[in-house]
Amino acid sequence: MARTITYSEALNEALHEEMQRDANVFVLGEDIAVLGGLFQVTKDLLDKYGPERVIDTPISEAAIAGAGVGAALAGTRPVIEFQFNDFMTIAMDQIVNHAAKLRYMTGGQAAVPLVMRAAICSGIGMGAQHSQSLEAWFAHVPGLIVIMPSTPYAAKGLLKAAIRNPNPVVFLESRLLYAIKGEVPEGEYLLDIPGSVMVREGGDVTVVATGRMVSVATSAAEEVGRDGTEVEVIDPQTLKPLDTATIIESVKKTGRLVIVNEGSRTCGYAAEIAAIVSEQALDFLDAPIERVTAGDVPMPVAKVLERAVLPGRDDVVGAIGRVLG
Amino acid sequence: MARTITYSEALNEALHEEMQRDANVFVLGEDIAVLGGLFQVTKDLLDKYGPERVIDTPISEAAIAGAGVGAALAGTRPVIEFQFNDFMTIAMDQIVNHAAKLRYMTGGQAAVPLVMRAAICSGIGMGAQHSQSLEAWFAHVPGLIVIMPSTPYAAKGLLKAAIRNPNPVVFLESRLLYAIKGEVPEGEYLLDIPGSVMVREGGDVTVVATGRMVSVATSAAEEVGRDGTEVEVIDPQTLKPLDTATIIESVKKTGRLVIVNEGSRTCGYAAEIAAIVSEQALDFLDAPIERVTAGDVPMPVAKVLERAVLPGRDDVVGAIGRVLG
Amino acid sequence: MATPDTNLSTDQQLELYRSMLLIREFEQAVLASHEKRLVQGPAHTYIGMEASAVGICSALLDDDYLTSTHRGHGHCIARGLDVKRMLAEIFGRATGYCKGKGGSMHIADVSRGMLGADGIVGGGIPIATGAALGCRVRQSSQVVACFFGEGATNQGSFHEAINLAAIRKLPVVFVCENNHWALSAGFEVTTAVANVADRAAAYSIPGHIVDGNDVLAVHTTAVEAVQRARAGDGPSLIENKTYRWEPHSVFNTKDPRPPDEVAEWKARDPIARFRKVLEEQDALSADQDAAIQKAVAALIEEAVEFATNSPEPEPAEAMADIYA
Amino acid sequence: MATPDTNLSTDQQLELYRSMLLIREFEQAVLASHEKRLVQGPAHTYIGMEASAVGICSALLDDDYLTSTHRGHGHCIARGLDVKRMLAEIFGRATGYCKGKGGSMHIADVSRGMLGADGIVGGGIPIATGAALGCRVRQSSQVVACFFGEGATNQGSFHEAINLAAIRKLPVVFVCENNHWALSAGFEVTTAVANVADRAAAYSIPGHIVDGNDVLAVHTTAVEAVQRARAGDGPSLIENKTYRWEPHSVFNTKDPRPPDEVAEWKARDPIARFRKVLEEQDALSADQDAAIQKAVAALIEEAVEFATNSPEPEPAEAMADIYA
Ligand SMILES: Cc1ncc(C[n+]2csc(CCOP(=O)(O)OP(=O)(O)O)c2C)c(N)n1
Ligand SMILES: Cc1ncc(C[n+]2csc(CCOP(=O)(O)OP(=O)(O)O)c2C)c(N)n1
Ligand SMILES: [Mg+2]
Ligand SMILES: [Mg+2]
Repeated sequence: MARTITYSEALNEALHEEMQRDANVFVLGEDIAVLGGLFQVTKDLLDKYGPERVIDTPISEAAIAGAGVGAALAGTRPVIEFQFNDFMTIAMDQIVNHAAKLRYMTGGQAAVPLVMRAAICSGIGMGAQHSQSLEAWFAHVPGLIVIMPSTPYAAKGLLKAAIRNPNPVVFLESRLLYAIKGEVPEGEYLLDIPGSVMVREGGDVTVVATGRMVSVATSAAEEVGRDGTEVEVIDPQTLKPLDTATIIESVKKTGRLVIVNEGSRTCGYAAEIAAIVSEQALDFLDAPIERVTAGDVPMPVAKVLERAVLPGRDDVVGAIGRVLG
Repeated sequence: MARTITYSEALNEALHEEMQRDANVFVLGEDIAVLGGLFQVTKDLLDKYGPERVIDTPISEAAIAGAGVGAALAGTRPVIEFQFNDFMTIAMDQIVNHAAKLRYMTGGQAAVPLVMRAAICSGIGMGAQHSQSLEAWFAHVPGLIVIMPSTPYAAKGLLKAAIRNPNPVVFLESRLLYAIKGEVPEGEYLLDIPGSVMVREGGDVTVVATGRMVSVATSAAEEVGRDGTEVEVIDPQTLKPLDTATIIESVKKTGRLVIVNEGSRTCGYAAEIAAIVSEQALDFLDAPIERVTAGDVPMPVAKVLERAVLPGRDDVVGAIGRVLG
Repeated sequence: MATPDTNLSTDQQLELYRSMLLIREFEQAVLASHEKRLVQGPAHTYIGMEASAVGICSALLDDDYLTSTHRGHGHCIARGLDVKRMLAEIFGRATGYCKGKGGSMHIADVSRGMLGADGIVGGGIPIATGAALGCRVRQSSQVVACFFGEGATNQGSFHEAINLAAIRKLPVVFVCENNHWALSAGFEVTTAVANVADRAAAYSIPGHIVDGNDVLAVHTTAVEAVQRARAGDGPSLIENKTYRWEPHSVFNTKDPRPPDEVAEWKARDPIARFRKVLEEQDALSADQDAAIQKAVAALIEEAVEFATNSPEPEPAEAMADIYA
Repeated sequence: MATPDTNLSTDQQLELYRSMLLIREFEQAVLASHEKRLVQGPAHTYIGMEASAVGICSALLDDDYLTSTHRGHGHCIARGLDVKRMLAEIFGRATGYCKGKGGSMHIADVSRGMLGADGIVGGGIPIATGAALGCRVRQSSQVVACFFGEGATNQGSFHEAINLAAIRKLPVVFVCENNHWALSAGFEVTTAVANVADRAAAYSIPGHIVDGNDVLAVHTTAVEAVQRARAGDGPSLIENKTYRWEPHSVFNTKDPRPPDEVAEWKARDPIARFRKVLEEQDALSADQDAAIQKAVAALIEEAVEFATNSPEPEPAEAMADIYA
């Protein structure tokens, strides 16, 4: 049996391996060196690779992103960290107007092999400025790759693939996943971009879930499975580019679709999946599509309120019930 | 007959009237005072209301937005201008983490009556950093109101309503619309938030189009109308909150939906409309939904390329043809 | 220690002392409550920095404004917010200032001009500038005090907002609480200047370096800066040199700071120092001190009880207060 | 005028002169082409500022980097980019540096270290800093020159990037081209400091105020700053005081600047000035001058012809070059 490590250990391993492999890979961000990262993803990198490749920055998110862009242009492979997904708002100009577009604007001359890691920190009472899940924004931006791993295995394989990818990658982790354990092989492996995972097969309903919502969807699938309902759970993993074919095929089989995404509802990532299916597989749908998302509301701190806003297992169970009619 | 003025004149009139009416209304932004705005929307305000209420700022988009938030908290009604929609990326933290969320985070204590105007400047070769249409991002953010007027009449009535609204409003104008003329009554009027416009009635296909795309959709509707196809064109005007009922009702009547939006495709505003309809009116759809959007590509400068990327009349005609099967 | 150059009466000075004590005890209660799992979300304590908030806020008028940071409890208490409703907010209760929606990092009391703590480092600086601009537009003589840490001075928002305030001569007092450390990063590792106040020259405004553990020194500087702002002469940048005693937050307890350095700063306890000043002035007897301490303890006890016994919000409350 | 303190040979000085002339003539061609509706999108001309780009770029080595702005033609030419492909780009042609996708505001030649003009005011400053960081990581001795206008110095990106570069002692030379006006706003209306270079103190780096219309003065200062950067001693901030002769751009011709001021600066023409210096050194005869002017005119003529006759891109090209 493969060894079992945590999601954050898997990410940390990916960084160690890639920095070992390629001297042009380096990490940059707040509290990542001495502290090893707020969530310990960059642990021990400073000791191993020294202060010229493991760099604690000022609190300057826009400059961190811009520095990542510039360093990528200058032939290195920076991996930058935003402590919270929310702080990327400060760096949006660099991410969107520069990282994403420089290749195109220069007619293909420039390459920006930049990995932008950030944690989605919902579920622990961090409040409205520390709990957002902004993947839909990034997926809206031509030129970016968007990845959300849901397991330690995916975390490692996708982070390594992201670092080797010649394009700017937004790599979204989940605070509540860091401590979860999963099987991760010892040796090196890379995962595909694009590339989705069929988490669970089933002929009755298709559930597409992203990031931390994959485990929520899986537990809902197990719950309704007790009554004999067979739920197919698909984790897109790479939100952009998206492995559309797997989703369409599944919907053609099941005729029913529930989408589970942690971002707020309006113009969220779930809307894109719904739109794709309503364009490409409408005739196969036997029931209206259901989106299970966070409410259209800033995230509250109080536990009972946060629980009310975030999508949970019961919400998914309810949606599955509704599409089954 | 009502008098005819341009879209930018209509906006300018709205500002004049509101500044006249309420001494707490003031305008802030780059080149808005002495120059009267890059697109002359703030023309003559400086002469009329003086430099304490018509303020040319440094090139500091984040501070402009933050200053708007603070001034709104402190009991005034700022109208800030971003010269290009794209530059709002620099101010996203203030817009998203502050303007949108302060009311909620303070448990309803704070009000942020702030209007954030910006121009979408596609279609004139401005390139990738000056042509984006980011309404989907703003609609994704709980706490914001998002408005896109498509005519001089709407421009004036909605801007006045936005200024009097107690919430933060993102108000997106279109560079190519500034010079178009339309009927605008002399007297004061306000338009509803939410509130959509039935631009054209028809029983065969529903076309939902936003901002500048309303005229593109209308001209496509006229084109196919020559063959007897009756197209219903709906302009949502207020993208958030959205008048969903009008769209659903129309789709229930026509059974066919084309959505025309100028933003890039993936996770754009068209996806949200598609998702809503696939949830609320799926059974009424006689054909797959069609999205007509900009390509998932940064905007190129060369005319032939920009034309290839932007949605045009022929694209809409094509989509109408496809949904009619 | 020389008699400080201040216009404060003895009673006013005792009020500063009481306020500093209240902050200290409040924060101890927050830490103890966190141990009991009563705190919801993060909390960043202000212990060791009390002189800064109290010295600044005592220079403000009732209708002035202030903006705060993730480490905002001290500013709130110095401004006179109710510790009951503050603690209830930190516990995520319906009776909190923000009905449990904001938590520790977002306590606000708009009715008292406290426009909100802020979880975005540097986020409050443009907002304070804007509030001052609003005051100008309303032709009011209000002043805004804007707190932020030294870590925030490397954010673009610091630069943009101070430049804007300076060029418009807006009534803001920018208060940098330089506690020498951000989350894990020391000042010199991240900030290419010896003193934050030296950056004032980049905006042609006065910069003051102040012993931030000396409440009277802070107060005196604040009075000058507030006067200047109110007179229409524009902003100032005050740098209060101070230190936090505790790790960054209850969520971040891994502490890279040298223990010696922490000990050294604890020896400069702003409360003990001020007590000594008061005693030397014969302004505080042992009995008076005991009485103040007792009153403070009672307030804190009451607050803990209030917060603990307050109801959780109703789940349906989650969808209220989004729009006005 | 005294003999300048410079190590440049006569040939090198003549090359500076030629380069300045080429920029001037190129921009005249851009303006003329705009009249003929050949330019696609906006274009911001560099006329009047030629000494700045040429003085700085002549201090760089072939494998150094530079970043530019919306007003980038001068930097490109001073770096030795091909005026044919530049003009083709400005005309939106397939033969342009960016295949017509970037236009005037995004001309780049990555193979020559020209990382791109940039339409976001202040956007290039962190990128230059990052390129310098990349050089450090690769243990290369390359240096980065970073151009921006005085309007950009009020952006947060200016502050954050310079602080980061300073604290890491990165090999960047920050070059502010202070032409006294942003789009319609004068420097003093927006910027709370007398000289941009005064802001260098906020980052403990050298700040140089330079007569930006004196190409040798610019060059000499650049040599010093480049040396410092290459030696690992960190960044410098050079402020070239200069002026643009034309309105902001071909799209923005409403010009609020006082005509007297424009005239005054035209009298300080950097090209005429340098010609005089060369003549006084007996380094440039009337014949030589005529020959250079003729050669420059020929290059421009060739460029106009090339660009005008180049094909438009194929529409399908629109969807290429998004991802590597
Ligand atoms: C924009 C942003 N970046 C990072 C953080 C995470 N963070 C919270 S507090 C902090 C350190 C702040 O240091 P300083 O400004 O000195 O305030 P102090 O905590 O010392 O009072 C950091 C990095 C944040 N909240 N916001
Ligand atoms: C972020 C951003 N804000 C505003 C603009 C619009 N704009 C283009 S150039 C310019 C003025 C720039 O002034 P300066 O930096 O001094 O450069 P100059 O044009 O004088 O060379 C402005 C406001 C922009 N392109 N980017
Ligand atoms: Mg600090
Ligand atoms: Mg300028």
